[in-house]
Amino acid sequence: MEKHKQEPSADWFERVERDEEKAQEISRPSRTFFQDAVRVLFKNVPAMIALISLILIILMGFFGSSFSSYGPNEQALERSNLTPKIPVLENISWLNVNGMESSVYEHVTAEQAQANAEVRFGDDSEFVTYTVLSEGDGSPSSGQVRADYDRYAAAGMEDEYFYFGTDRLGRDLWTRAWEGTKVSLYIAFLAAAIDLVVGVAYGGISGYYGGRVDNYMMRFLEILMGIPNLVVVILMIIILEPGIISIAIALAITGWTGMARVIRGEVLKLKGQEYVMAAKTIGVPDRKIIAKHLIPNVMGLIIINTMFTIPSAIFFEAFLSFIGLGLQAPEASLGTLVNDGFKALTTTPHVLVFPAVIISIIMISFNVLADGLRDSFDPKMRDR
Amino acid sequence: ACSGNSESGGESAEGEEGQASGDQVVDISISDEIPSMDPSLVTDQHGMQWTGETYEGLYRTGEEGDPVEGIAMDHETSEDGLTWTFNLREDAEWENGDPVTANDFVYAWQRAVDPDTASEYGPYMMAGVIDNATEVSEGEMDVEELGVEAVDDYTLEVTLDKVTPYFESLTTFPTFLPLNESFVEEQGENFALEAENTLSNGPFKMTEWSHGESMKFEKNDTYWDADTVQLSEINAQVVKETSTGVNLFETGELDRVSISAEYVDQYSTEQSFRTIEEPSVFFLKMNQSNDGPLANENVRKAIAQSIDKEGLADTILNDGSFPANGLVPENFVTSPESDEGFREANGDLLPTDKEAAQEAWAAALEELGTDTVEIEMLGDDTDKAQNINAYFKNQLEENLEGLTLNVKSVPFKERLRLSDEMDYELSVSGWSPDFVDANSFMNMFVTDGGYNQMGYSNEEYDALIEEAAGDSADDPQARWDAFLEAEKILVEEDAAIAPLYQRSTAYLWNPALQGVYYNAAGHDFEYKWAYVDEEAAE
Amino acid sequence: MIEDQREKLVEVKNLKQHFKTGRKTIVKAIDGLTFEIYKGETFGLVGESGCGKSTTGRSIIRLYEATDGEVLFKGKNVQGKKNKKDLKDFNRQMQMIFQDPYSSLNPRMKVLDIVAEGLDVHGLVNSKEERKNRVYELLETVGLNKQHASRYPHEFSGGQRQRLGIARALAVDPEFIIADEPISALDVSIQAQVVNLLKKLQKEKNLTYLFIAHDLSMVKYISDRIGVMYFGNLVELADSEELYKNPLHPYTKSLLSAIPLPDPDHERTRKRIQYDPEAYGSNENRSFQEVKPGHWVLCNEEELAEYQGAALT
Amino acid sequence: MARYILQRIIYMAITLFIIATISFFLMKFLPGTPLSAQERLSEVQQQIILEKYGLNDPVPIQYLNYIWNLMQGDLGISFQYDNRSVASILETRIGPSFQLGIQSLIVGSILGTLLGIVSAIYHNGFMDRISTFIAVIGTSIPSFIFAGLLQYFVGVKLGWLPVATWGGFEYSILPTIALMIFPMATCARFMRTEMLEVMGQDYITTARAKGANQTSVVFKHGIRNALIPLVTILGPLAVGLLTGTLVIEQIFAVPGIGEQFVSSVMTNDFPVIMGTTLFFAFFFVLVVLIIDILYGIIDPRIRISGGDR
Amino acid sequence: MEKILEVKNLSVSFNTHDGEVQAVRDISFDLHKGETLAIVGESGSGKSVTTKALMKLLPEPQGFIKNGEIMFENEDIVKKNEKQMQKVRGKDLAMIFQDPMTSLNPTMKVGTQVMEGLIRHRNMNKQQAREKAIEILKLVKIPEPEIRMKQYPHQFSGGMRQRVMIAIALACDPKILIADEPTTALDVTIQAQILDIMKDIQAETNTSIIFITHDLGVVANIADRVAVMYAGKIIEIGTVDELFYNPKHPYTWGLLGSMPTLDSSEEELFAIPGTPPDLLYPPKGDAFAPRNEFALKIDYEEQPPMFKVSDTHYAATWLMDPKAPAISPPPSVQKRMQADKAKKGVLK
Ligand SMILES: Nc1ncnc2c1ncn2[C@@H]1O[C@H](COP(=O)(O)OP(=O)(O)OP(=O)(O)O)[C@@H](O)[C@H]1O
Ligand SMILES: Nc1ncnc2c1ncn2[C@@H]1O[C@H](COP(=O)(O)OP(=O)(O)OP(=O)(O)O)[C@@H](O)[C@H]1O
Ligand SMILES: [Mg+2]
Ligand SMILES: [Mg+2]
Repeated sequence: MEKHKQEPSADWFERVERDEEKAQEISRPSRTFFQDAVRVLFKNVPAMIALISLILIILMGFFGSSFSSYGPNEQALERSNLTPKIPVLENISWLNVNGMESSVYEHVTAEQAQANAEVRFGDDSEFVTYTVLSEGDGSPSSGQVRADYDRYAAAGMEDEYFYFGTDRLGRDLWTRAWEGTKVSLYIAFLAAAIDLVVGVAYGGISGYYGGRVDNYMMRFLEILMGIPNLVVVILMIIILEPGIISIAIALAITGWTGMARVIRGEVLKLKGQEYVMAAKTIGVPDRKIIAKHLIPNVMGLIIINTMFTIPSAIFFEAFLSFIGLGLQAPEASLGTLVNDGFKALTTTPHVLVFPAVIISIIMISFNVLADGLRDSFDPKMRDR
Repeated sequence: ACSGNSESGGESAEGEEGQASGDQVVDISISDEIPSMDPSLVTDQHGMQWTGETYEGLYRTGEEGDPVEGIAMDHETSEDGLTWTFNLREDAEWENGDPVTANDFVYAWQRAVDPDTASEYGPYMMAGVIDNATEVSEGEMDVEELGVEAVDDYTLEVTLDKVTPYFESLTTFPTFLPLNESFVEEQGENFALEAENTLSNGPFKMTEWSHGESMKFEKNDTYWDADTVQLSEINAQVVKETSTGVNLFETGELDRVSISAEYVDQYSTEQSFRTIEEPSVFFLKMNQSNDGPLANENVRKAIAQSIDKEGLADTILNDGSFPANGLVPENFVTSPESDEGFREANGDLLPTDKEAAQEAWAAALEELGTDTVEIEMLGDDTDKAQNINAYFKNQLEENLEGLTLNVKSVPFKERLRLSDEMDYELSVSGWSPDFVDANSFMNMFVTDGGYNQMGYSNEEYDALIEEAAGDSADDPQARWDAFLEAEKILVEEDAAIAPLYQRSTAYLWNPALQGVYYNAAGHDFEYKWAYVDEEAAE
Repeated sequence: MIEDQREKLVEVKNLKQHFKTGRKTIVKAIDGLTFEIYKGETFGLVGESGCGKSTTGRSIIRLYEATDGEVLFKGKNVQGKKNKKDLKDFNRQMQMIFQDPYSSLNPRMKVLDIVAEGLDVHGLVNSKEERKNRVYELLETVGLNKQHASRYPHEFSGGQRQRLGIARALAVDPEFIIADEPISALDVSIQAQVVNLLKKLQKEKNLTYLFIAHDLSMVKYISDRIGVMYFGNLVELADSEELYKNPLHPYTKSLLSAIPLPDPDHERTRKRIQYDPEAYGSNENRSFQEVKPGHWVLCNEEELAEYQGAALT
Repeated sequence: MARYILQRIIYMAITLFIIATISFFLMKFLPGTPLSAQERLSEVQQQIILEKYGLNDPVPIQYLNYIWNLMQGDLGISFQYDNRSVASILETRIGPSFQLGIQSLIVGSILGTLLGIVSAIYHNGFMDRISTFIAVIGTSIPSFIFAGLLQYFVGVKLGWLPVATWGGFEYSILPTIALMIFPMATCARFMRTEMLEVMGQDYITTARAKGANQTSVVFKHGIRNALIPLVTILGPLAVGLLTGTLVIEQIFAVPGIGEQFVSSVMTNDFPVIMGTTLFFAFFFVLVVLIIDILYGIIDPRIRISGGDR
Repeated sequence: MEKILEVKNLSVSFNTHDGEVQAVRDISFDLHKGETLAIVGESGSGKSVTTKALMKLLPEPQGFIKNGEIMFENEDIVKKNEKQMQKVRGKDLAMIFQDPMTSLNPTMKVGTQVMEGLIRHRNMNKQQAREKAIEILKLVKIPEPEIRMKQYPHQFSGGMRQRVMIAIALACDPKILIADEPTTALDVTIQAQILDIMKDIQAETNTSIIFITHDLGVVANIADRVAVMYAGKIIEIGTVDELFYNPKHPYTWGLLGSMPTLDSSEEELFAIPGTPPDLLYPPKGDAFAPRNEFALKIDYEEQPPMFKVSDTHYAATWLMDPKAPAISPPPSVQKRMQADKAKKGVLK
């Protein structure tokens, strides 16, 4: 059918001894399953962005507060509720991080509106600049004046910069936000860690021994799950008194059931795998089968599950703060900060915005990263 | 001696009389569901508020803060001041048409004191005031023995235990409201559990009660003074989140909502912004019962003097509250001889003085023989309280070197429980008077007093209070002096408590809502004379 | 008779294995199985999917606790309670090669550790060095090389994995190996590699095999004797040549007639024999009988006579 | 089927009994009595009150009484609301929570499912990105922030819907939206994964080989199979809504059971806490039962074999 | 015979994380009306990918046709878009898959699945479709088709499911039936039934069949012509007799030799050592070279062209080159060739 272009020379037609060794060669470079997973993960752009964001946030949690000279609990009422002011960025007007507090006053005429504003600022009027937005024609709210109040100047700290502003007590929100991040992450990691240990052990034992043991353990689990976790967490917190450790414990007490079920299911599946049988026929003791054959093979699942546990713990902590069962003042977590800010959503939005953004970034990052991990640990996904 | 000074509803209501115009419907928010509408059982602010509006007692607190005609038209007091005879009006009716008679009072009061009713306020308000109340409440005497008697349908005779100058003011309190015996007995367990299980004789009647959600009070046409009542409907909506309340106010769904510090800055220049000063005083309770550092007077003095109350009131509370330098609030009671208020008379006791505080602290440390002290402070867990707690921690730790203050924030009920068991060191507490008399504050701290709860005991103080209640009860000036003296001992000499601030509440208040009066004791707001003047809002 | 002179290595007696699958439902995976395996032979087990071949293998090696009956290995009962030492001993002497080359190797372990696991458990090596060398040796035995020791299973092809499985089984120097469909998941071109290897090993180490498969031509090629299973029971057992030349049980006949052979001419002329279990009736009054020396069939008296007649001709 | 359900109901009862027992003894550990303001009460009164709540009996007797009453549907009397029975408190509060919960579960899961399907159809396309983004945001931002923003912008600024409180249907819209974001996002994420999984199955290739077009492949063959696993997460989602309602009810001033629960916790109202816990647990086991039945309806493989999974 | 399908220089690749997998590399073959073409070759040699490419059912977006033409009734399938393909699939080209357990929708009634194609391609209403479906199910020997129509796949045994799959594929009288290892998951006895059914049906409808398998026994049973694939290429193609009795490619030798025949004796099987190449890194020369006992130097340098053996028989191995040294096939293959010669000789 096909003609080859160049007549091959005759000596090419010599027999070559077959090299048995060579025939068994594996051309692919050697890579472990994990290395493969990591490689796939590294190619997943969103997951990498998420990972980097997380690393940055964790670093900021540890070192962020050292960028400010104020401690997280240092108060000074004279600098209460300052708006954010960030060097360099303060010159970009739409970012609104110049430490100015802008508000619009309305009245029948601009003059009246300004008068109204002056009442509000009282003694501090010298720090306020007024811009007339509309002169007004005598009808209600037609006169509009924008007042830009230089809070920093009024507080006598023109040269200070509070990147995230301050709260009512005059505490530096930058420091508090990163301290809070640290605390929140700590709670989440702690909860996830307890969760992991208990869940993996319980699920592993139940799945591995199967039969009656499994049956009873699962019935017990179902009953535990029948108690809404919210109720348990709240009861635990009442018993243990609010605090970092008790919140983590309370979260873990209900959290591990999910992990246990997942691990059990997987172990149940894995123990039917022939390599487990092979180990049994060799005489490997149960303990070692669990440790060497089962656990490493559910590792991917464990990691993914933990990744999903962490954001939900952060979520739950925020939620507990919201219903008033969070940390004790003056301790800060992202949850308490968001909760504080929420109350002043319309008046001092900066109190809410920064912790809310951080919490959202953490949550999104963990979720995206966990999704990415799931894809990279799943061989089916890998080929797609 | 019922000289109260109740703040009138608002500046705009003062001066010229407004005219009712537009729909006479008012929507307000309350922060919690009412636990009870049974006058004998109410304990909370909202319950008292609405029993106060749906019932009419012997007297009602009037516009000027003094008792005005209620079911009683007037009364006579016997020579010895122990027998009070009230003449009741004959035209007063219950919602169901039954006349309001002296027997309704006898029944209600006996019911309140009866231990089976398990009323908290019944024995508390009546014991030591009405003859035999203590014995009845302890189950030692029959309820019939209580010193109250219906001479005839419209004459009520009350025998007091001892001379009680403020008894007239007491009669406005919910526990002293009448009850329709046949109705209450008929309802049995269900009495006052739902709107249809209540029976009103006051300016308003409860017509709807959606638990946890809202209540509706409509004008009670059978009320003897119905002509005066202008509002046709009051709706009380349960709103727990301040922001939600503000949003509802913004959209016109509420006519009045209380706001937190955060919103004050935003609304302080608005026409609808209003603060109402209350005779509620907040102070640090210092538990002296155990051998903790607070048993040391210098520690207490140091703590009391080192908090910047000015900043607390102006920046953190930011709702019109102001520093308190004494136990008895400002604008509460005045001297029997002049218009001078209690506060002015007694001056600032133990005001903020950081230097003095540090001196006291140094002395205290020396006495204790240590240079680090750890104290736990009990506080509420509301958002406002959390801020206050954090502030105190900072203030105290900054000013008093070597002090570590551990904050423990707990729900209100839990704080009460811990106080009860004296399981605390420092506690941020507040007190609102139950009747308009300095004694409502002062009798708290006598040795083993019900609310002492901190092991404070000073014989001199006890003697002064005893004297005011007993020997000099009918000598107003002597009483007055005794209270002044006692307060000095309590606050200045012993630093048993550290007064913090007197509370005001900031409201967004629809300017159209007028004629609402604030009461110093009993129920907070009086709507009998309230009206909506849409024109005033413009 | 010839059999008597050979040593019985494994004796399966009336073995039953029932699984509870639901509250009430029981799957009788094997139901009263009896046969022997002699030392040094390859015993082939064939039958359709789900007839209980794997279950038989697994019960023999104690992966399942038998419902009833016994399995004697070198005269000792394998089933029932055992002390640790006996178990270990037993584990050394009997090994298994699995069907699925993908799920039979732990994906998270290096080949070195997979193969050495048996050595570790039974304390067969004393030093790291020795362990490594022993593994290299084993790898070479199965036609792989040293380099492979540091790799992970997923890097190997099916045939190579199957050889790893064999190396793992060989590590403890067993006498008896159960090969559960060791080639059915392999490519045609690879199957021969594994079969050749198994044969070579048998010769070198005097191994005894229980070879389970459903590919009859391969089973015939490798086995000395073959048992045909149908629904948890043996229906026929004979020397392999005998079985192919002279199948007696209708199921065996049907099975043999269904095997497609790589010979177009043969295929064009083949006649299939259908087996209709309903027509055949239940096994209630049938028992496993020796029709002629070494040829057993599940039959009743009537059939026995008929079969014996057929066997004679 | 009937036998199966009966068996499940018995099982439910046992679960509830155990939960009741656990919560009873848990409560006994906690400090606090109905005597909220002890100092005002005389000794006699205190005794009378304790008697009323049966707290004078030894704990085992109290327990037996509690269980006995429970079996008769009597959950006791609230500590906080004088003379009010726990049952009547729950009764008035269940309605709004139930409405919010059901609405947001239904709307959320349907929208989420659709998003997930869209995602799977336009795998890696623009629509996929958008819906994945929505899904991630939805699971990442606390619901109370959504609630606050919705209330302020839609309620106050735009004035389209009531800001808060409880009334007709329109009052339930904003809280429903705030509450449904999480289930929606979860369903979307889950559905996307499941759909992708299903779309890779052999029978989908079979369907395509028959010449079926994309719509028919997705809707006739894909969705149903992807829905089967989705059903399993509806249980946890439904229960998870409890957490949401708690906050959403507070923000939107809805008189629901979640809000009641928080305030009972704050006031140590143990009978109500226990009653609510039991109610929540009952709700949970009920949801699980419903889901199992639903499972059978959607998946013919389970339907026939009688539900023993 | 009339050509119904012509595949020319078809190449199919996949994009994976590790790079491009060249699953099918430049293959050409054609299919005649009414014939059965078997494609054999080991796992991963590209059999399924080839057929999926014919149907344009390659997994999106990784799989793509890199090159080549697929001429079906004078139209190039490669150029058709999805809409046009939907008209072709099921109607002209139908497909049966390997695993009957997973190839049927578990949540849809069997009848509906059979009827789906009828309604789509034949514009039948439900009633007509149902009748037709029952007819086809009868054809594939499903007992009581009326009842079975209303059941779900899990209520069917594996063999029955595969018959349902065949019914689905046959529903619209396709011109070409592609069967991708339709019997691999089945027992030999059931496999034999399925093969019989397929042969019967083909005799009846004169459909062309592309039958994929790696079981040479099955090939011998069903095929008219055979294509042998290795590492993405067709390395030998010819009639079934040519391939079984006169194989030319060493790989074909290996395949044939590795199967024991029932009458073979103790000798060792002819095994091909080593493993197939990784298509991520396809070798420069003949992909089979490293495993080839008879490899020549040139095998490592250049890919062999298709050498013509007869009009119908081609093989891609340098051994066919005139310059190549003469080589005798392994004994088992020789035995085959001789047996055949003997037979033919007898005939002559
Ligand atoms: N662990 C188990 N639990 C329940 N049933 C089982 C179990 N193992 C096997 N079975 C059932 O026992 C029967 C025999 O299974 P077995 O695996 O022994 O068959 P097999 O002959 O090896 O089949 P195949 O050729 O498919 O491997 C089957 O019906 C199977 O479903
Ligand atoms: N979706 C995919 N992504 C990447 N590579 C693929 C994909 N599908 C198939 N391949 C590759 O294409 C090559 C040919 O696969 P194909 O499925 O055609 O083999 P086959 O001959 O049908 O094998 P089998 O007998 O196992 O079915 C294989 O090397 C495989 O790795
Ligand atoms: Mg098997
Ligand atoms: Mg294939």
